[in-house]
Amino acid sequence: MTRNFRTSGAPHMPPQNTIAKVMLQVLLALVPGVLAYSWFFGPGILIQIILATLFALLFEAIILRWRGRPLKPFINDYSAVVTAVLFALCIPPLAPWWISCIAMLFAIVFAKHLYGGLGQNVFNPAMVGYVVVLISFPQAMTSWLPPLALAQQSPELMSVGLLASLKIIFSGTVPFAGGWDAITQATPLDTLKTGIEAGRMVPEIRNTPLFGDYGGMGWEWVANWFALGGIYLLYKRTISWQVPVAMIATTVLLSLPFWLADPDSNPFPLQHVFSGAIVLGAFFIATDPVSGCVSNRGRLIFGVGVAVITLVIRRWGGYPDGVAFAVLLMNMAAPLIDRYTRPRMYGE
Amino acid sequence: MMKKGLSVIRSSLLLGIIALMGTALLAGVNALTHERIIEQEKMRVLQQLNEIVPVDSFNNDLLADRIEIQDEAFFRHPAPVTVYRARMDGKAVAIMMMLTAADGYNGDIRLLAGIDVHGTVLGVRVIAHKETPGLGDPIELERSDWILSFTEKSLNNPQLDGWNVKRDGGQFDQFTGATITPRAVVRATRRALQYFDANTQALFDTASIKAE
Amino acid sequence: MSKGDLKQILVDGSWRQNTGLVVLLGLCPLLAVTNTVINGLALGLATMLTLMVSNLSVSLMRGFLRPEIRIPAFVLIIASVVTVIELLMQAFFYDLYRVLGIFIPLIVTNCAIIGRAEAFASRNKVLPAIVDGFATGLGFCITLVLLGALREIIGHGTLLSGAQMLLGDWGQHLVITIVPGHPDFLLAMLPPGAFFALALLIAARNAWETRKENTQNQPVTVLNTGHDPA
Amino acid sequence: MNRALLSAAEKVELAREAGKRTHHFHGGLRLRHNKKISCQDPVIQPPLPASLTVPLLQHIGDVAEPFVSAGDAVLKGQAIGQCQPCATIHSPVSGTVEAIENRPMGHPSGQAGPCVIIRPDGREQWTGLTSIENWQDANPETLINQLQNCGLVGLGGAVFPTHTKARDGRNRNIHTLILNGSECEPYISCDEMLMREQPEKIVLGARILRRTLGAERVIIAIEDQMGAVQKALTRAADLADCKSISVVKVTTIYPEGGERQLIQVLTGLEVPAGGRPSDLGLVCQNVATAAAVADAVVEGKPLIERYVTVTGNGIAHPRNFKALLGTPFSHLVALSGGYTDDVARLVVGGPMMGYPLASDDEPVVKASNCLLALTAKDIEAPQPEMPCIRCGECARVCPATLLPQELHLQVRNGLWEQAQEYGLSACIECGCCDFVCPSHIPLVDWFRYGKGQQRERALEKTATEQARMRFENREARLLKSKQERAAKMAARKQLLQGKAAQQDRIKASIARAENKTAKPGNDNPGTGEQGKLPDDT
Amino acid sequence: MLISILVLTALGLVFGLGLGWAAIRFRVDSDPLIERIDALLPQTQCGQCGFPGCRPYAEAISSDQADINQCPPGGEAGVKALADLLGREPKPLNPENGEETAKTVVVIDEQRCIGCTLCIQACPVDAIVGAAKLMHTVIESECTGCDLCLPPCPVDCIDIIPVRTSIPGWRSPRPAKVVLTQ
Amino acid sequence: MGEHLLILVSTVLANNFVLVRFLGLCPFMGVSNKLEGAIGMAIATAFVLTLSSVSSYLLHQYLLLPLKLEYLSTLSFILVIAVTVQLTEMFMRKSSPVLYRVLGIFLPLITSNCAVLGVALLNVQEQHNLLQSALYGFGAAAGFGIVLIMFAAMRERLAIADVPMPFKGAPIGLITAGMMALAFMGFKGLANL
Ligand SMILES: Cc1cc2nc3c(=O)[nH]c(=O)nc-3n(C[C@H](O)[C@H](O)[C@H](O)COP(=O)(O)O)c2cc1C
Ligand SMILES: Cc1cc2nc3c(=O)[nH]c(=O)nc-3n(C[C@H](O)[C@H](O)[C@H](O)COP(=O)(O)O)c2cc1C
Ligand SMILES: Cc1cc2nc3c(=O)[nH]c(=O)nc-3n(C[C@H](O)[C@H](O)[C@H](O)COP(=O)(O)O)c2cc1C
Ligand SMILES: Cc1cc2nc3c(=O)[nH]c(=O)nc-3n(C[C@H](O)[C@H](O)[C@H](O)CO)c2cc1C
Ligand code: SF4
Ligand code: SF4
Ligand code: SF4
Ligand code: SF4
Ligand code: FES
Repeated sequence: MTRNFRTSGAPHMPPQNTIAKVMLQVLLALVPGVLAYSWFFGPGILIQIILATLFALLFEAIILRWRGRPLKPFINDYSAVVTAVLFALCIPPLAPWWISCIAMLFAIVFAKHLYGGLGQNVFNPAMVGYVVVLISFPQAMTSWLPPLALAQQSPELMSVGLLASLKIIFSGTVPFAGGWDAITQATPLDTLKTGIEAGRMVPEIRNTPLFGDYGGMGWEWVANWFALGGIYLLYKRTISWQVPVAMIATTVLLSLPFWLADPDSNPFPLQHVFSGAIVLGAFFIATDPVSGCVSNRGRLIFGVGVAVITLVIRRWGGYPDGVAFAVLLMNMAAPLIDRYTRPRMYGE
Repeated sequence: MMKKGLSVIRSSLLLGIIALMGTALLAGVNALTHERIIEQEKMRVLQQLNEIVPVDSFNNDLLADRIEIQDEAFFRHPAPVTVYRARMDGKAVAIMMMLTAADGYNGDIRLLAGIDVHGTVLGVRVIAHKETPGLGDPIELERSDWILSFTEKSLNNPQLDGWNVKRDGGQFDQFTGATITPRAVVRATRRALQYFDANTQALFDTASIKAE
Repeated sequence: MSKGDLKQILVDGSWRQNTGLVVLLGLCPLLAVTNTVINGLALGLATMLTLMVSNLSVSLMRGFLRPEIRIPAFVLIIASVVTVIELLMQAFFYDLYRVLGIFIPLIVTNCAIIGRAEAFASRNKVLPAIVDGFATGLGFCITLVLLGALREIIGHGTLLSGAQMLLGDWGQHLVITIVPGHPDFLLAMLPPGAFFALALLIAARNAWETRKENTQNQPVTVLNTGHDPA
Repeated sequence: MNRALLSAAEKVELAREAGKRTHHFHGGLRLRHNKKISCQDPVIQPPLPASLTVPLLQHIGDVAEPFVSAGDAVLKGQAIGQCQPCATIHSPVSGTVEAIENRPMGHPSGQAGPCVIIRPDGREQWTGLTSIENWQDANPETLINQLQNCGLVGLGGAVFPTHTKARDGRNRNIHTLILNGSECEPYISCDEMLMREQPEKIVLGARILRRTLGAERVIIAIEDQMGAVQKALTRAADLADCKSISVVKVTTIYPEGGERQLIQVLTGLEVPAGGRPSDLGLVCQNVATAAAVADAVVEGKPLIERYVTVTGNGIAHPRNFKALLGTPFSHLVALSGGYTDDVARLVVGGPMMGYPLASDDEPVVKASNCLLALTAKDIEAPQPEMPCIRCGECARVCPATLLPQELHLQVRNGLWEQAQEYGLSACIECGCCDFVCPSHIPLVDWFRYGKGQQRERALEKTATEQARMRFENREARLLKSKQERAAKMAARKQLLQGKAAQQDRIKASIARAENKTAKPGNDNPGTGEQGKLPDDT
Repeated sequence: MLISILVLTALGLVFGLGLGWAAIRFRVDSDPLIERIDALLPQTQCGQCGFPGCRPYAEAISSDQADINQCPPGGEAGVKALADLLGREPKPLNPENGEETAKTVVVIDEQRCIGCTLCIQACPVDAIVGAAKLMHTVIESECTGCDLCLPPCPVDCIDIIPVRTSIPGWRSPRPAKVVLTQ
Repeated sequence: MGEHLLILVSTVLANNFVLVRFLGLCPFMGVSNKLEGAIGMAIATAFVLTLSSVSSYLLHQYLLLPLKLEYLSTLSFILVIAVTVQLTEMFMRKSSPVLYRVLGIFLPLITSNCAVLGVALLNVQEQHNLLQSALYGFGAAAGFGIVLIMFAAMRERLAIADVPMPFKGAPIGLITAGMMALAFMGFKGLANL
């Protein structure tokens, strides 16, 4: 009896893991942080996530069509969704809708598909989108909401509900008397930075209700929940430990001597970690496999680099937080780092 | 040997000749345009000054009639403040102070503040700044009219604590999301007024005219 | 030198071998001064003038130059021309001079100019050299203007703002508002926007050229998932 | 202690402690074992098939030259082909040679190659066998020759001629022989069955090989899931009263059966890149090889049969056979109850490293340890191939600590120098990277392709180098002969024109003197300077 | 004004002197580049590049006498390697020099060979053995496939054949392109 | 000390010559296809830039200023630069022919790297002293070199990426440069010079 069979190279057990599974894992890990975010700062963030996702998928579909690529496998891989969600988590919850639109245009079309699409981009798409809108529309991008609890306490601030959020995001106008000034406030990092530059002491600045136990009020908890998600990813081995550990450890170690030397004009190391985007960045953004380093040593360098640049920008630069820039700058350096950190091969 | 030496000399001669022709041309053009360029430079400063003080309200040579004051403690900035004095037939009309505010968001903001002899603001203009485009730049006249809100104000209009941005309890608007920049401009203008108030005499003193 | 040859030089210089879009020389002014059309135009004209004069002089001198001093000699000639232009601009277009700043003297180092001197003028007679200078300059100028227009429209929603600097006061009325109430899109004005705009311009040119080349050649829609070189 | 920094001698010293405790190697996978299904029934010897196809290439090396031609009668165990210095090919049965022709021959390429087709006469008549009864006293060289004559090759998959390895080992001061019984790929159970059923033979083979190599001791490495096997092997070793054999259990993790990985597990040392285990004083052989060695030396039986597992979800009754080389797989499949309905792919070897068969007509060869029939469900991929997202999974599992994601791009784009630098040649083609890649890139296929291309390039380079040398030699030779001819001609001429030449010379010197005086400005016309002039211009 | 002219002229003179001196002082004598170019050529020695062998072509490239796209046996890959070495843009092979073909060798039909030795003299790499009036043979492993021995053969007994591949010489194929259609 | 550090930080990061000030773009785009070439170019430029920054400062300070010939600065600077480059070129051709080949036409074109003349002119504009000029030149070259080398490493990756047809080559290179400029925006305000 002779039978003929289809052939194909070994191995003959196809991988069960898929790109979609990896991306869904990341999205799942973001859930606690996102919930905490909307708990502390209102439902605006959820609207932003939905908006950004829609725009991301729209641009992904358009550009795939233009490039003559099949839509289905690339839409279903959820990578665009990860990009969109991570971007949405970086912008003020009440940013007008076109912010997402422009950012996703740059993230998906420029940063991702002009480089060849999934897996080939050199820069982190979400961060490209974020930085583009940050430098183009600084006003919209610096109008942050205070934590709900604070807004409800203080007389001069209004808290913003779901309907109001929708209205603000889609009309771009504020339905309250007093305009933006009545609902927005500087972020803790910004307050700290401008405060220090105005010559005030850190303990004094931190005494304002905007601050919590170690980070910003509300922010520290959001960061905690993101960290939890990050640990889940670590456990699942979706991300490797090098980047988050290097990044957080460097942040602490580098800010420690400054703080010890002059606690009045330098924040406490933990405060650095738990304010701004360090935690989100360490677990979800700097770990982007595509635009990061491939070797373990390279990842360590990458994480250290992001932390150092972030602190430099926070301390001496013109922006209150520098995670996004730091990530892009290290993206730039990643191919070079990769060239010089090839791991030792077996027997070498 | 000979050949090599010759070629060296030949190259240098050629280069020399080209340099000679180029320089000759340049020297000629320079001679022709020199005067006009200096004139242009002067014009530019004058133009800025005239935006604040009407041309027909004075008849002295503004650029020549200027002094520099250095008072780091008061102005909170090491750069000297240039003061141009406008006079009508020798009578004091107004001064214009070119001063620098150090406390902008991204560093120094250079301002020109015109104050008439009674201590009323004739006008303020921002000459140079590094504030964030889109956030801090409404202090430029090209972007918004905000800077005009100083015109006609004086030290008692509003009262001293009114010389602040609204967020600090004062009278001047801040911009959404950016308080630092307007705060810096308001403070610098207030300082200019205060300095004028305290030193009116000295400021108009002809004895201190710098020899040009 | 026939008419056809001159036409060829014109087409080559201004389109086929366009310095900004194809040869990628002279990029610095191309990116630095093109936040408005007028800035671009002004620098483009200055560059064009320089190119013509320098090509002329280099062509005149082509017989004498020895290799080791060729480049210094070209550079000297170009620098003289540029300084003359700089002095004249300073005297007659002072505002423009201030806006363009260091990029006027830097016309000297616009690689395109020395490139043309080296590649063309030092090997050709005077007339073609001048035509080549004109063509190259024209191509460069057009690129500057296009880029300026792109950035100005996207960034400000206007065209020809600042025309008074080039044309005197009546230029003020030339400003065209393309998109009224345009919220400034700062990216287009900032350095990254300059790079992006030029990239888009070159890509558009590439797309145009390839389409021209193979109109009958239908692009294939089946493509690999990734990394295979075409 | 950083083992990577030790000197070569220190490493050899350390390697003597092999097996004392186990270590880890980088990466690897824990896979579902799936071995039980084929271990239920005892091994059987299948009845003779209607005809056997014996390929003339069953080892690493060149194709063997056949000694027989169509129509010849052959005896069981008779040598029918050989090439120096490869392994001999023997007839597995007695019968008639039907033909010598190109047939699909169980080669990974799926290509046809020269095979001897034998129709068995059913008498199973052996040819005269020469055994070495007193192997304990035999000269190792005799033993090695015996291995060569018996056609022994490594049965662990690489089919490298055993005598070559042994001969090399003798020159390299081998102290430890490692018997590889850690059959790490899923499904395959032939080595396990062999160790269960014939532990004595393995121990005997181990002792012979130890003597052949001059090694001090033997380690038999088995997986920790093979409980019964350890007992059997230890008992056999005790029976043989052999203290130098130890049985070591290693944790089951793929691809620990790979020689380099096994050595790392046993010694904590890595075989140097580009080197061989013998650099550490080790030699690694498969347990089945050892059993075959015992047969070859003690009984004089050449390698004509081997244990083969026929298994997989596509087989009705998976089991192990002791099959004659040349038996068509279809024969074995029929004896295993045939295929199930949804069978979709046939693989020789395991699911990780095996190669696919286009047809079950192909024969069992020395390398065939397993026939795996997979169902459509087994090989169905949940997603098509996508671009690499550089997730690094592949690098994490790579036992050679390579960066498969980078290698893949380099191979794909023909960046050969970079691929070399990134260790393409160190890839053991284990398939771990492939198995975990969420983008489903056929990484191993790319690496196989890349390695082939690199080998090709290396060959081309030597050929080029050779051509250059031959060209230059020829040029030099031609030049020389031309010069010689010219010199001869000149000599003849000179002889003829002796006088005239003398006059010429005088004329020339007068002219030179005149020249000198004619150039008054030049007061130092150094002769050297003038002599150089022609060169300068 | 006069000063300025003088100053710059003097500068020009000084620099010209310096440059002229340097041009002599740093003149390039030998060119190790030739070796590196030669190493990239296939050493087929076929002369299709228009030079009598690979090395002369390498010399020509190094002195800008020849372009990098004239060697058909080297093919596109060869051009690319040269372009990389020399920092130039790769370009397609010059069709005037011939086309890139599959690698071949030649065999001598021993029946027809009359032993004239003409082919031996033509072979640039001494790949043909034989003596006068005796049958000649090509050493297949040493033949570069340059075909230079073909024209001189008076009886046309030399045939071109593709390089024979054996199973041990088999190489894994390039994995198929995965095609995803819309 | 602090001020000198500030000059370096400013020229390398905040006001990076290539990405922020738009100087030296032609070699930036031209010599970045291969990492090797980029490193060579970076070194050559660092050498030429520092040298010419200093020499043009000296020229300006001790010749042009005393003689009131500032209008000749462009002309004389470019002459100094051309000569420096020419000497470097001849030296390199002699000592490293391969590097010389790799840098190809770009070595003489360092002359027309506007960064070089730009540094000389900016030194005058910003009234730097000798040390400051040297630092400024070196910082500019370091900033140029760093981004050039990183850019080259990225371009090696881009060369094998599936970039859409019209964007292959220069356009994607420019997009990348734009992204780099975007990232460098983060250094804004770092050194308020
Ligand atoms: C990137 C960035 C740039 C900024 N630039 C300015 C600026 O130029 N001028 C300014 O006053 N505030 C600027 N701000 C905002 C200040 O940090 C601070 O939030 C604000 O001045 C406080 O004003 P508020 O109380 O109105 O929010 C900037 C903020 C960010 C994040
Ligand atoms: C990934 C990989 C897995 C292997 N697995 C086994 C195995 O399970 N059992 C085995 O005996 N040889 C295995 N080998 C072959 C061994 O590396 C080695 O060649 C063999 O044990 C040497 O013995 P032999 O020459 O007797 O075949 C494997 C090789 C590789 C590369
Ligand atoms: C003397 C000698 C001993 C060898 N020993 C081993 C060995 O123990 N294990 C093994 O897998 N390969 C062994 N090899 C095989 C070579 O390392 C190599 O795999 C083989 O030559 C095939 O090379 P290729 O696949 O690169 O053509 C040996 C080769 C020689 C010549
Ligand atoms: C652990 C992890 C982190 C990721 N982080 C990012 C990110 O920061 N930004 C982003 O655009 N995409 C991110 N992605 C999604 C994906 O890698 C990204 O869309 C690719 O860069 C697109 O080619 C991430 C994916 C994973 C698995
Ligand atoms: S496992 Fe696959 S997708 Fe992940 S890095 Fe490796 S090759 Fe790329
Ligand atoms: S197949 Fe090669 S690259 Fe892949 S895991 Fe195995 S050794 Fe590493
Ligand atoms: S064409 Fe022939 S001779 Fe010329 S370089 Fe190529 S192989 Fe050598
Ligand atoms: S045998 Fe013929 S084809 Fe082969 S190398 Fe010699 S001349 Fe060339
Ligand atoms: S124009 Fe600046 S380097 Fe070419």
